[in-house]
Amino acid sequence: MAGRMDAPPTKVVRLVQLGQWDAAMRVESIWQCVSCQTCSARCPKLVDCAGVMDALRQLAFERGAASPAGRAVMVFQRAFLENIRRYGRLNEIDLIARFKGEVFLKSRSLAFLFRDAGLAGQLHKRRKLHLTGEKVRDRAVVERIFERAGAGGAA
Amino acid sequence: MSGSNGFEPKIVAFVCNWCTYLGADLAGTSRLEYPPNVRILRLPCTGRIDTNLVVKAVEGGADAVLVSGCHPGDCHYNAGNYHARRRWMLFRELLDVLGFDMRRIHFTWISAAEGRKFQHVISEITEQTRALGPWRAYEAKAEIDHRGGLVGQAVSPATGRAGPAPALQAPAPLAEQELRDLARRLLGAGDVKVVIGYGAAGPVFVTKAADVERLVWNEGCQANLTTYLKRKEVRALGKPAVVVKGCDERSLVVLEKESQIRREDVRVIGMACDGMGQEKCAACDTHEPRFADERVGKAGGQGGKPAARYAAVEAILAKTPEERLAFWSAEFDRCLKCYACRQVCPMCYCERCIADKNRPQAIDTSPHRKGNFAWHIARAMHLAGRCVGCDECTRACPAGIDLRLLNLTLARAAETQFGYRAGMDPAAEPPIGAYSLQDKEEFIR
Amino acid sequence: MNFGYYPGCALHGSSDDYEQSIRACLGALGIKLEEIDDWICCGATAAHSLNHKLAIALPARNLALAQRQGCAEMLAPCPMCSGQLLRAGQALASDAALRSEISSIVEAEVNDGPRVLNIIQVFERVGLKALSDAVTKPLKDLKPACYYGCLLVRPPAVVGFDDAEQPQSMEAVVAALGAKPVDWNYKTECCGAGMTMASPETVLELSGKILANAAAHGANCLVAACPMCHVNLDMKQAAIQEYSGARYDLPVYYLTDVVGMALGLSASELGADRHFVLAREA
Amino acid sequence: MSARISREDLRKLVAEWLAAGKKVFGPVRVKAGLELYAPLDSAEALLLDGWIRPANSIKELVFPRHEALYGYRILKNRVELVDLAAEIPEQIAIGAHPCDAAALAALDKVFNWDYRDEFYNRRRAATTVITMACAAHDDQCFCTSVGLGPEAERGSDALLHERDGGYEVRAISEKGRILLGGLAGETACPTAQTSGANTPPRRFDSAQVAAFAKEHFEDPYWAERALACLGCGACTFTCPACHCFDMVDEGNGREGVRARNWDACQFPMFTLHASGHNPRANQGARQRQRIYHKFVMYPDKFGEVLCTGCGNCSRNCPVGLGVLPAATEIGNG
Amino acid sequence: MSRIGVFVCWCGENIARTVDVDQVAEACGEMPGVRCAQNYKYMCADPGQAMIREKIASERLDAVVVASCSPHMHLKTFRRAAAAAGLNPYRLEMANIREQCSWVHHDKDRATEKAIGIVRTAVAKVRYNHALSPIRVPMTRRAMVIGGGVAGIQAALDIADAGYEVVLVEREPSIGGKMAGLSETFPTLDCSQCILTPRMVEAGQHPRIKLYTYSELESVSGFVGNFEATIRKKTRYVDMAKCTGCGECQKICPLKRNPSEFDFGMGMRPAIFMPFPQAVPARPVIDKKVCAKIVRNGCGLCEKKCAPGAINFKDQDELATERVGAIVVATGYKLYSIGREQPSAKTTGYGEYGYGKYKDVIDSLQFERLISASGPTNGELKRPSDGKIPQSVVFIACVGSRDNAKGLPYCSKICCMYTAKHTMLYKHKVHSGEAHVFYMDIRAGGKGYDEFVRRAIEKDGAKYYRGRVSKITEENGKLIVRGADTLAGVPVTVETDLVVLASAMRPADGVERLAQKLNIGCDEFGFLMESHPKLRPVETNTAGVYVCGACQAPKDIPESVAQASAAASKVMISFSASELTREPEIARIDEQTCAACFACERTCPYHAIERVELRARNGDLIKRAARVNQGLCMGCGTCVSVCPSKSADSEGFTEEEVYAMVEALA
Repeated sequence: MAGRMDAPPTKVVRLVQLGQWDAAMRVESIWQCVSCQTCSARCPKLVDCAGVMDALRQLAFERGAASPAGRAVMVFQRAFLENIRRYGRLNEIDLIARFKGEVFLKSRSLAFLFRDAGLAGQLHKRRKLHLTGEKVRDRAVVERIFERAGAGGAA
Repeated sequence: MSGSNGFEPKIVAFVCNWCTYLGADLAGTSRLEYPPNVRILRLPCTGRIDTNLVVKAVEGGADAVLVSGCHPGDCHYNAGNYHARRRWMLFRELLDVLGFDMRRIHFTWISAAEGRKFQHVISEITEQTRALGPWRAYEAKAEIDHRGGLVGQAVSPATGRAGPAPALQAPAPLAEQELRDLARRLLGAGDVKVVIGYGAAGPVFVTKAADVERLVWNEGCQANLTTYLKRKEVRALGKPAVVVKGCDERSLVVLEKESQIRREDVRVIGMACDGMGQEKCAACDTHEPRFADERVGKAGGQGGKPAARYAAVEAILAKTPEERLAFWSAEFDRCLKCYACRQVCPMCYCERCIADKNRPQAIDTSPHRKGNFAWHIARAMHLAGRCVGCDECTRACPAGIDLRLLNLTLARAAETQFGYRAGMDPAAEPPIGAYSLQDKEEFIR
Repeated sequence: MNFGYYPGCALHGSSDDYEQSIRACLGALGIKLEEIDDWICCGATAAHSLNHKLAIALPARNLALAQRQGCAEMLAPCPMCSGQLLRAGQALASDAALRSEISSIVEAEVNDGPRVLNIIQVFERVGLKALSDAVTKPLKDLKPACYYGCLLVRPPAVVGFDDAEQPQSMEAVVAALGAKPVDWNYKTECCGAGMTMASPETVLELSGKILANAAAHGANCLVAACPMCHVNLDMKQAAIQEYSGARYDLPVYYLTDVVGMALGLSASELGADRHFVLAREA
Repeated sequence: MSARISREDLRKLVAEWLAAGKKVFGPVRVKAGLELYAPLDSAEALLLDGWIRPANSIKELVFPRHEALYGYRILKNRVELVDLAAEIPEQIAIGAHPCDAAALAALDKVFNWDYRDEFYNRRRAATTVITMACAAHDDQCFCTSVGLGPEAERGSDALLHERDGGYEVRAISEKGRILLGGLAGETACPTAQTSGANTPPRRFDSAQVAAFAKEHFEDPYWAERALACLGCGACTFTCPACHCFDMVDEGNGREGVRARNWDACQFPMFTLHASGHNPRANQGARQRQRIYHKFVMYPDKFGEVLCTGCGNCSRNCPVGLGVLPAATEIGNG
Repeated sequence: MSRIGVFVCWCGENIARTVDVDQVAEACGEMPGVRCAQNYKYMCADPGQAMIREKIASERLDAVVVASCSPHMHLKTFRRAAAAAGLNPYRLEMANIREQCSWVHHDKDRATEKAIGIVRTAVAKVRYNHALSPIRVPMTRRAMVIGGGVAGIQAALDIADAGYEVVLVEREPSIGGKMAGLSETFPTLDCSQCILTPRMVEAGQHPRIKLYTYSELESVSGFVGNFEATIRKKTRYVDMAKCTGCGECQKICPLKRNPSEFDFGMGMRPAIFMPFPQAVPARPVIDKKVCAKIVRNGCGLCEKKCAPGAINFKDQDELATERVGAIVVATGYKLYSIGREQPSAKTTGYGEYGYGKYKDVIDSLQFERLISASGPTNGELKRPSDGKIPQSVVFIACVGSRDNAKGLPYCSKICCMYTAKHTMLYKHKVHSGEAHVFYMDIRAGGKGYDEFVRRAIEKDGAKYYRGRVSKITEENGKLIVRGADTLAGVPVTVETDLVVLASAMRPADGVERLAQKLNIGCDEFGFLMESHPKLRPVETNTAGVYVCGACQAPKDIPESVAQASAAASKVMISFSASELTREPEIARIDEQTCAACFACERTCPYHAIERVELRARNGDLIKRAARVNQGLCMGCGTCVSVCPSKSADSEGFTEEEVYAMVEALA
């Protein structure tokens, strides 16, 4: 991934070493990181680069400092968590609807809204489209877990 | 200059020749002033500084003791300080349970370059001790909480001193018959010359197949018979078979490790046991013998609660140091120096006990309080990492001193600090005689 | 042989073909799966990106449920899930304070959770020899590129499985089926994973490279063990081909598909007929 | 004519003695299952029932386990002795058993035979022994086999008999009379003269024990009998009549004390010569010595056995040995 | 009663200013056992010493205490003076009233009181001091050197040239070590073999060097001055005496394609082989794992061909015994073997570089052989896979070194230099080629070293990237190296023909076992421990055993050679007398009271405890006991502390002495 990044992981880690948190959390790379863990696995000095990326994303999320391009990622992940908070398990249709809807509201991009829409039919054909997602029985406990973990208002 | 009360503490410092002594010399060459209350005793290495010496200094009226040597990795003799560190860890646990004032026993690493550190350490210890006042370690009022005491005392039915707690489950008569048959077979075949077992009134030494009916197996079989393996009168009888329970068997592991027996020279008859109603039985996890050559019976009971193994230690640690010292003073004041604890212990096999060595007399022979503290401290330290918890010392003590608590203290330290339980794993390295670079030293300045 | 079973959201969602495959294949091997009752989502990337505590709490809840259910070993076929479960388990094992905090958060005592297994480890439990003996239709013509992706082997400290850089365990399984795995270079490269939705171009580019390398090394299919990888390589294959202009038409199987086929199960029994790229009839 | 005292009054009496600065020793319960003779810090501590026999004896009153005899100072080229003699306060043993009291009579002979031991005698003179006749016995009691009984008077200054929730009190010696004054009667309690449930059966004939010991001095019996013996001093130290001691100097090179401590014939070191030779080379010889001393040597010299049948040696032996099992074996013909 | 003399020193004003020396002397005069107590201005000066000697004679003193400075300052001085007066020197003690009293206190009364206390402890102790005599240990003036690389050869030649016999043990068939296989050496680029082979020949022919090649140390017993080494001579199947080294056997051997150990698998050798043409001794050895005669009783051509009849298939391992007084360990290093074997189980080593998978990914020593004029390609650089001359080579530094995650945290020290050398040698051979270097830092401390690296970059045009390589893949015969250029902040991909990994240096195989045999220490990576990193860099904590070369830490040739000469000179110092005198202040064990628990044996840092059996005249075993080996014991006294019966005691600090001191404080 590093090739596509505005700042390679070394630079992100360097910023963190220097305590320049604000700069670090505004770097695009943290949103491009796909958490493949390769950097962590290869670092000779045991730096958990992927973990650093996680931490920065979390920081950016808390401070509302996500870069413009990172917003989509963030919106998706927030939608994901909200989805789990509500159902306990992932409800794909609901997730996609919320995600697309939210991005559309912000970007007004119809192309984005309908991209992949063609897949729906194909998924349906393959019996992979589940319009009613699963829910766990004890949803209240999920709600409480989110509450206690400080993620009550996940979305 | 001196405190308002005019009290000048006496500080005894045991230091190694190569680091701390030179550090003290450097403080001198650098003219770094410190209070003159300290007396420095030079030994080659912290490895040489026996814990008995510290006790002797306290007996002699030291108000605080410092033991100091080379930093880890700097020992002139490679590893003397590592060995010392490990002993100190155990020693401190013991003194703490005895209620000694731990604010007066100090350990440091001071290198030859740390004259300033030496100055600071001595100044601090002197001031701190001045504030504490004189150390009256042996003047505590002997006190025992009569309402139940600290730990209940289960007393042997063999000695009849008190009614024992009932055994968890009466040993099966079947096992007794099986044991006798086995003994008859072993003696008859000439495999062994003597079977050391339990009799109706105490240990019996069966040398003839015809006498096997003398062997019993009942809830009175508390003794750890492995102690007889050290006695020359018994050794003279020829190859023994010894009847053990799972707990007693652990002493064989230690004895073999310490070259006292060769396993092939002893036939071990292991008795499955559901408990003999002793305190130790509550936390027993060795109902079944593990290493025995012959096994008799099968334990029906369930395992003890290992969590409760050290409950007694934790109970006494919940008391204040003053209460602990008062308790032990009362306990030791009853000590007669009859040495039943030593004689009955399978691990006390020295031909000449340190208590019987009189040049020098490291431990006063008199059964007064100092002499009794010194004896029981030395004994506990000698059993550190070796005691298998058979509690024979407690059972044998005619004065009812709670000796098991001392041994448990160090067994607990050995398990928590070094992950070692004596006699459990023949392959495990005993904690004394070994060391680890990772040994804890947060108590060392 | 019994295992606890944590399917995870994907296998109960659009990747239910994977679950179908797992159940059919393991069933044929006589393995029983005991699904964790009322399991919840592991939190996936979103939790560990956004809330560290949640990233431990969600898997911890599942570990606690599994423990309550008395299961000693638990299959979590999705590497994302198994990674999250393993990571949480390790964090809890090493920190008593955290353990008590999380226990109260998730309203269940977490002590020694079950050992979490991936699908390859389940086959290793069966034994390659036993597996090979059970084969009725050796897959002689199959030249798969075994694709591990990221999370099956990384981070090594968490998953502790196979060699993180040159893994061989999946090859060993398919070889036991009579197939001839190809040696290739991209078996642990990332497919784009969680970016399927958020950054589709990333997926097209990364997954494209994987398909290209597999094809270049003579593979006639890919074998994967991750629902997300499967989505990116299979469902998106058409888009990838459009994006890159190359044609691969490589069927992407789950590991359980190929094992099942070798055991004589049909594609429809395994759900392999529900993939996007279907095998050309030989 | 005997007198009676209630339990309450007995405690009151003890409290008076304590208040008067007298040292009072009596049975106390140290912990569950362990009774010892010990100094009473209050009259309430005195244990009046629920026990058979304390695990120690009252010999400590007159022959302490550790006694500093005198001090010394080392000067440049000579040694100076320091008198440590302190006033011995009046001390009273109350509730001791006849087997304890009788032992004091035996010790009196040892410490006043060829040499009058001033340390012993000072303590003995200050001591009054108020014995309590036994109300019960256990399997280890055998006073009747050594010429004593649950109401024996030897060594006692006064004797209490438990009766009807109180005690019959009888003075035996002048000391007892002085201490108890009008409380004590002069005659034996007639009702207590019977050998009832408190009397242990006769287990052996001590003359036969002596005869066997003399005739079988070199017999392998002793070695076999002693196999279980571990060589500790539990038997001798808890025996009311054993009285061997060791002399030690304790000090620091400049000053110190010379003291005597109890010693035990069961210790291998007891007879170890400086040369390394040990005339009692094995535990059999040491066990034999204990029987021999009690049943042969002491009687030869003083005309009575040095055993009062209290059974403490067997009770305290960790391995079930002691006088009783041995004497039962050899003292029944 | 003792007759102790106490001598209180003023040290000019140093002591007398703060301590009332008259009062001290007076107080000492009253202490038990003190015969006379005097004070004097400078006890260490001649008149002071004369006073001590005079009093020892006139007062017939049997012990002396000098109250002055630290024993570390003058104990030897005063003990010599006492000895001169006929008093056993160990009957003299010092009381340190200067460094530990007058110099650190101001209050004269209290300082004086403390000084009296200090002297009192010394007086109490000296009463019990034993009269001791130095322990004399015979010195076998003969050395053993383990390892025949450049360090071992240097040490052996130095010691032999000084006139002592040397036993040189090498486990490979030839001496020469790693250096014999190197191409050229930095920073001078002189030919490695050209400088080493003459030294090898010299060692091989030296009248005082006894060579054991293809041999390993089996065991060592004894102690300094008196080691007995057992050496296993491995089966060679060639009679060294009969063989002329003609080489006919190698020519006729049909099994020629066995990977050459000397070439690190880059070349092939027959089943009967000399590792390289200049081998010393120039005698072949048969590889029993491949030889057809040995494996399946076939072939036997060499035996038939050998004119002198030197081939002996019945040959067996032999054990030889050598008595030596000193041992030098020079076992050298090996490389971190990427992807195959790791220093600890928790590391997984560099699968991403494809070493062992891609033939054209090789390590630095393999590259040395490929580029060496005497190598398998005769100096022509051909890559292993297809023999093509690589037009581009990527060098990766720090493979294993400085890698906490999957390698070793330490710096291997020489890789920066040899990598620069490699780029130069490559560029000199393939002028049009491109040399790429990925590095973390350049460490080139040394004479002419940094200049050398700059030359590689500036003159020979090697491209240096500061960054790590993430992954290497192979595509169509090219290696795709993906890495980072952290200075530019961009990822870099290089298509190349050959990759050379500068693998970390690790101690040679089996060094831990060897260390155990010799009772010397290893650090956590297996490098042998020196006694002191600065002041005793070639000594170990076992007297008489020395270390040099890369077995102690990564180092280059000049350093190894310098250290070898240092070790040799230490050996020669110990050989300067026929007896070794050791301080008698060591441990002893009372065998009568010893309970034979051997706690001391487990604890002794010097393995100085021996087990002995005490037997009666008729041979019956009386008892077992521990005994101190006087040659090994260093006198730390750790055994005393662990001895439950205190049967162990330490001379100079006996239990009696120490307790007397503690009691004197009461």
